[in-house]
Amino acid sequence: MAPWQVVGLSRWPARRALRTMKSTENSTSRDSNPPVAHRSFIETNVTRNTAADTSAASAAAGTSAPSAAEILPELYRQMSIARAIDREAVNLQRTGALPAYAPLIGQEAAQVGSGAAIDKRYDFAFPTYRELGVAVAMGVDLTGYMATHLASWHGGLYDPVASRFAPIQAVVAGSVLHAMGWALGQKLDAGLAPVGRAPNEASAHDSSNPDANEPAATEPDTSSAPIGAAIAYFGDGASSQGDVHEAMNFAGVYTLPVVFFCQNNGWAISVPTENQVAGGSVSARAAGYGLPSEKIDGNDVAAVYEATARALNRAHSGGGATVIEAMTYRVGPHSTSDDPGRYRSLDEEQSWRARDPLKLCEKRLRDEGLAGDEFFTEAAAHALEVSEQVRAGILSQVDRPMHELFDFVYAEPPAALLAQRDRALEEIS
Amino acid sequence: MAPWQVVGLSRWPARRALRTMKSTENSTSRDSNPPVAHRSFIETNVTRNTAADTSAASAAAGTSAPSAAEILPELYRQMSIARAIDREAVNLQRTGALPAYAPLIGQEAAQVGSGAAIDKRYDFAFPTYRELGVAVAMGVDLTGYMATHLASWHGGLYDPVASRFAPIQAVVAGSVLHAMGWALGQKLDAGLAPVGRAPNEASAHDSSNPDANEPAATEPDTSSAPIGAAIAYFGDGASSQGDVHEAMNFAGVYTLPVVFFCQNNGWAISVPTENQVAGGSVSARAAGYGLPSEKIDGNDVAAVYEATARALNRAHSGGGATVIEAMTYRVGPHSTSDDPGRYRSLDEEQSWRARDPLKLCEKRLRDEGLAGDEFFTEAAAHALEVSEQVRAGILSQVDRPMHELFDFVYAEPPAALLAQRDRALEEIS
Amino acid sequence: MTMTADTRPRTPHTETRHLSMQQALNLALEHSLAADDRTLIFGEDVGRVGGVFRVTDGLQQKFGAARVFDTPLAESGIMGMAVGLAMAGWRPVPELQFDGFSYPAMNQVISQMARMNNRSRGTMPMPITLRLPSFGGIRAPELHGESLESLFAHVPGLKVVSPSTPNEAYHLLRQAIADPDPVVFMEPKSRYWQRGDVLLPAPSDTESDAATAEHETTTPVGTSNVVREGKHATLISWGAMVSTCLQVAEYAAEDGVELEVLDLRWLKPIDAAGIQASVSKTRRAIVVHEAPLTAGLGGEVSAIIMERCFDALRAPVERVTGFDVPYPSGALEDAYLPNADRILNAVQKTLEYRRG
Amino acid sequence: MTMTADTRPRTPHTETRHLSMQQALNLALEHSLAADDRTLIFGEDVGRVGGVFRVTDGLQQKFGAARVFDTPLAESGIMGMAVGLAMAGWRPVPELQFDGFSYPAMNQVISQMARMNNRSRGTMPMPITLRLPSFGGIRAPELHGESLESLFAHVPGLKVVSPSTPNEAYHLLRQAIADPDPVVFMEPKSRYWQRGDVLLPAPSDTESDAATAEHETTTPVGTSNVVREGKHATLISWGAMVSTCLQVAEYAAEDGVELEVLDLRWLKPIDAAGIQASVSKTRRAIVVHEAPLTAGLGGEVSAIIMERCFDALRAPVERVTGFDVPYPSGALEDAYLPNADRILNAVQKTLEYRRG
Ligand SMILES: Cc1ncc(C[n+]2csc(CCOP(=O)(O)OP(=O)(O)O)c2C)c(N)n1
Ligand SMILES: Cc1ncc(C[n+]2csc(CCOP(=O)(O)OP(=O)(O)O)c2C)c(N)n1
Ligand SMILES: [Mg+2]
Ligand SMILES: [Mg+2]
Repeated sequence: MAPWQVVGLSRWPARRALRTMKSTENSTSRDSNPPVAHRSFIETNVTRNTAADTSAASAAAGTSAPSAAEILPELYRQMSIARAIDREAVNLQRTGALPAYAPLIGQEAAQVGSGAAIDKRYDFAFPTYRELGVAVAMGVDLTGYMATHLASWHGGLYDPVASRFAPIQAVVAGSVLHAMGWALGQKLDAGLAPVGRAPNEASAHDSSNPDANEPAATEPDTSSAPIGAAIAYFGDGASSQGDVHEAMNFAGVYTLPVVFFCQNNGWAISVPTENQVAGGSVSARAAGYGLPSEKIDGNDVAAVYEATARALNRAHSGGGATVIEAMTYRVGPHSTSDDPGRYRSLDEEQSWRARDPLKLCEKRLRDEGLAGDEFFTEAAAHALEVSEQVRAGILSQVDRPMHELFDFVYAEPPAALLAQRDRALEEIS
Repeated sequence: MAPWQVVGLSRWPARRALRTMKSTENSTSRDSNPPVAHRSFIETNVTRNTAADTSAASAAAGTSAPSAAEILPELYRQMSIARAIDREAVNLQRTGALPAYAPLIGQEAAQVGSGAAIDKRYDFAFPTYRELGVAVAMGVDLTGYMATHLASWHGGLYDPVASRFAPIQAVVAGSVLHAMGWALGQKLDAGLAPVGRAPNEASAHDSSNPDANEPAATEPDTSSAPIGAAIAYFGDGASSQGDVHEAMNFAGVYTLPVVFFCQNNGWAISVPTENQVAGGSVSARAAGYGLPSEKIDGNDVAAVYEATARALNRAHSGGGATVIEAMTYRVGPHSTSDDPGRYRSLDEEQSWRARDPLKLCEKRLRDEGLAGDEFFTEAAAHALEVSEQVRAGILSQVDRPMHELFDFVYAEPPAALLAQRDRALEEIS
Repeated sequence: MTMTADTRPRTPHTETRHLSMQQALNLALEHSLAADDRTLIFGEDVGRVGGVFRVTDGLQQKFGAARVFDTPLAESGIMGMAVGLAMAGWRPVPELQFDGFSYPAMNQVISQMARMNNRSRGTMPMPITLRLPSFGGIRAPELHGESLESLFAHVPGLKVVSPSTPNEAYHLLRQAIADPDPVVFMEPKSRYWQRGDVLLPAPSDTESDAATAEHETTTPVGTSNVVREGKHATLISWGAMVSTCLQVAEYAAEDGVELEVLDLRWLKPIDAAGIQASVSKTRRAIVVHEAPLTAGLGGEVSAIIMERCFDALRAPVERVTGFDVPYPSGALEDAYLPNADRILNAVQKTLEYRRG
Repeated sequence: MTMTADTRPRTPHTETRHLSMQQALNLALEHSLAADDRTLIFGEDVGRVGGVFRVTDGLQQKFGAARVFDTPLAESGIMGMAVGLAMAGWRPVPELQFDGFSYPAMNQVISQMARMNNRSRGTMPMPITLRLPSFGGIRAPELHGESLESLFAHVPGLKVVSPSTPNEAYHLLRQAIADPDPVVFMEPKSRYWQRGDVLLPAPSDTESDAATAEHETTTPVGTSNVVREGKHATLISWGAMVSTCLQVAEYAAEDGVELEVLDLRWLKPIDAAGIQASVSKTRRAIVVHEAPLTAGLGGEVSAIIMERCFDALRAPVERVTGFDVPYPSGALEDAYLPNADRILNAVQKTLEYRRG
């Protein structure tokens, strides 16, 4: 019996079939490349939740995800996959197949742990350019994911709506506000106004000015469905951007279901956290907005999973936003064109390699008797298999047809642009 | 003997002569309008500091301003002047002489108290559009100040360099970063690098990469001159802007001599602080940047003066930035085109009128025997006199000549612009 | 490609009302909120107080604080929030209080709102209408008089429109809100209080999308409007400058010069065919805008005429624009803004032009 | 009005070095830092690591962390800080890491840096040079390939320049830094590694302002550069597209068509007289840029030619530009960028044009 079967997860197949994610109707065909997605824990989780407990009360309480210990083997498997694909991508960049790549090595726990806590029925993730591990955990089509690094399509070729994983974002901190806005949308969907008021609360207006009276906000929805939550990924460097401040402030004023998930990986390209984050801690900012926060060990996948689940749960049940700062380390270069030797010491890198998230997880699995050699062999083989599929997917991706330059700029393209397209197609192809 | 002579300030004339502020060489002529500036405490203060104690040690310790009790009568006089001009400006707007005006009524203590603590030898103020009281306290040419509301010149017609008072800023939070940058300039002037390192501290670089070694920053200047400080004015509304966050973060990372002076006057046009500032307090944000902060009674002019002096002192001696939140109230409308009756209650306004900063100051002066009827009569008469001079200055301001459209756009205007100017002058005048 | 709303009244319309542009815009917002309950209005001071220009007056009272609400004072936040709301399937109509305060939001406008449909390959359309009180002429403080149409028109993914009358304001705003793409809606603030007849759809139709759907064929997005016919030269303009151009046409008519006045309305897409039709006829053109000359939209219009009317053209296209200087304080506003005299000078120059 | 530095070598220059543009820029920064100790360099990753393109390589080592330093990751903060430093009498040379990341800084660039001299009536000049790696062509991630010259050129108070060769890069950067006004310096990142001869001032002069002062008369700010003479048509371009145009001129020459190639260099102020001189001679013009067509600077150039060469012109000015779409991913980059074929097509169209 495989060790993870010990914790009652035997209905997960030992070997995951690579799953084809169906594109939605309005997404475009992706030519000859079959999508590759690791079958994520979450989807299984969703199924389980639904099967095990469909009572409204349970749903209202938010996530009823399994405990971290229960799913630790699965988290390990996902981290292995993320790492294997990451390694493959670095190799592909060296051989020239990818123009550039931003490695995640060292951050597998922060990404897989948080991604695994996301409930795709309700939640939506807003990634940066380095969230491969989240994509793995959420079951995003990984060839479509890698398309952004392959320079096929800015933002990727997966379906962001169906994947609950926004297009890959190149602007540092650019999507943190989107997460906040999306979260407001969920609150509105629940029938709540941004600034909540009890239905019959007296108006604050001057009673001498009857015109100024404003009706009470829509009565809060009393159904027990959880409010969907947005999870915004950003780095220590991104925390310096004004947009992060504006997003946290809006989220506080409006009590929005957002998880601000900062991966503090020690560096923003060549700038260390101490020269980036005044006061030294991103999570310490939260108190200034009246928000709860957690500073966690970002290399402990169980800790990350649990903290994220707690924060999502708070959001689902109307408790508003949370700031999580996952302390981790970017073991590799910023990107394949970066040389960390120019700005940091090998010692520092080595000391973090000792805290490798996969090794830490493996140790716990072994120490607690949750997994043994057989499991790790299988996990490694599975990771290799997935990464080879992704590699094959990358290598077989076809060029984008020229008309795609024009196809998606507008939902209703102006005639002038269509004319420009037609002229261009004539002239160039 | 006038009451303020009791506290040893008898060398200040009981009646201040209206002083003409000399423009610097490169500022333009201001036609026929003589500048009007209340002779500020600060300039007297500067004289006094210099006369009383010129030792380097004392200078290094930063401001050696008089105590608030000593100068309370003077602060009262300045608040009276600010209020009188404010009232005059509202009247002038009603009669059509000013197109619009943003009243300061209610905020005299926050503005005069902070402005009086500024040491113009070292410090520089960065105002918004509502800092008349600071301008009074700093001795800015008040007709030139009002020129911005008169729609003569965006930014005002005083000399910002000589006045140590930046051009009036229309962009909410726009100048907070300038204060931070100006403060960095002072730190650099003192021979310090932005991120301070002890001269012989070992390089953090990978020793395997000799190229990466970087020399230590310039050795800190050991002279005892205070580091000049910037004081950035902004409102509760402005605190929502990303620029305020970026400024505080930079100031923290670089340990910059800045005082972030927030006048929390309860409202940003129609939006109350509770719907603006998540967590409810701007000063509470400071901790997140590792900065000290003070939340003070903004209607207590002595408290404001003292807190500002403390913060400036900290900045002068290398201690970095401070956030001050002066709790006050915008008793009037946002501007002359605003109608507060549409969004707030008369009760609220009345309750703040009871905490009128001038009345509070008067009470203390009388209670402590620092001033009596004679003083208040004289102060009122003086305020009226100054406000009438400002009024006369405003009413006699001449139109701006058309060539000024072009004169200051560049320090070295391109030939194309000069040609455009010449054509325009020909065609239009 | 389907077209959205018509800016001209459909038949039968049952109501004509005499409204200021501010009132017409307010009514368009009310009807749009009623027509689609995913439509949201937000921005600084748009809720309780109804906006500094009162364009959103009464809407929070009518539709509640979940449809119309105040935001904190942060323009990047407002536009980033709009993008997120659109990603969640809402139809946001944010207001930025003044033209000059769109600068802090530029990143969210250009790199996010304008590109999300493209980035997501059409799965995340951005039916956002950014309402932006625009242009000068009201003796306002600094940065309250900017003309940003050229900047926005250059951004792929945006549509840009500016109304010149209350009727245009009503119909173009409804059209912009109904459009599935991000539209920058530039309101000529100096015209807010000018009144005119507004032809409204039948009251029974105002609350349904069907009311706007029927307008689709006559005035699609990107159509300009000949507001006065003429034959000697074409004045091309938009926003507040249209009424100045109409005034100039009156003056010129006194001297027997018949000027055609073309209200471009849509600044992206620009109606190149409409420009061509008019200038092919009049053979002379003057483009008028408030924005500075260099890299202003007048250059684009001039280039379009170059490309489409080269043979017809009898004189170089004249540009009468703001100068290459920051928008000035009230004291110099009249000197800055194109006025009748400057436009008439250009008309005369154009008419008198003879090939050398 | 005095002019600042010359972009052409002064006589006597004693040194010619074969450098990449990246090296030439690095040397210009070094010499500018040496010439004026109020000059500061800062930005994301410009210090320790010497910039992501290594343009500031070694400068922190040479001048210390008080002259060359890293900032937190906040573009508005960087440009706002630059404004404050200039107010305090410093000469800031900030770098924004990529064109597309100037959007978050637009408010500080447009409403502050570009206006402070005017707002302060000349008492607070802004001798800031914003270094902006620009344009496409390197298969980079999203928002790393923007062409923002039209946007910046529209802003009163800014000057805008882009070099096309290592030699131009050296001299224009020194000139920009010496200039008392804010200059947006657009570095064509696809040309960073292209090499060319750089004519340097005598080594003894590099550290003094006198070295640049002597250059003042020959190539003032706003002067374009005829990089190839011809007589049948003029190709007008700037930045990375200049070498594409030179390539086109080679091809055309094989067929006996002599194209003049004008490197505009300064995009604000634009050298209208230089354009006029060339097009009056060749009577035909094609303007080439990477930015999207609509409201791009090509329109401005076309309008200038309309205004100044109307009689001389034998065919409408052609614009060969990027399309009105977001700058694409590497896969479609070649399709997006103007290439030799598209330019040659336009040349042919221009040459074959006959009045109808
Ligand atoms: C607005 C913006 N500015 C600059 C960049 C260039 N850039 C890309 S990644 C990066 C560092 C980001 O650091 P951090 O937020 O800590 O994320 P990490 O790379 O460590 O994952 C920078 C400066 C960018 N992409 N966007
Ligand atoms: C960037 C920007 N956005 C919007 C405005 C319009 N506006 C002017 S004052 C103001 C409210 C400012 O509130 P606060 O910062 O509290 O200052 P107060 O007016 O209370 O002194 C607003 C929204 C502006 N001037 N600048
Ligand atoms: Mg980081
Ligand atoms: Mg306020």
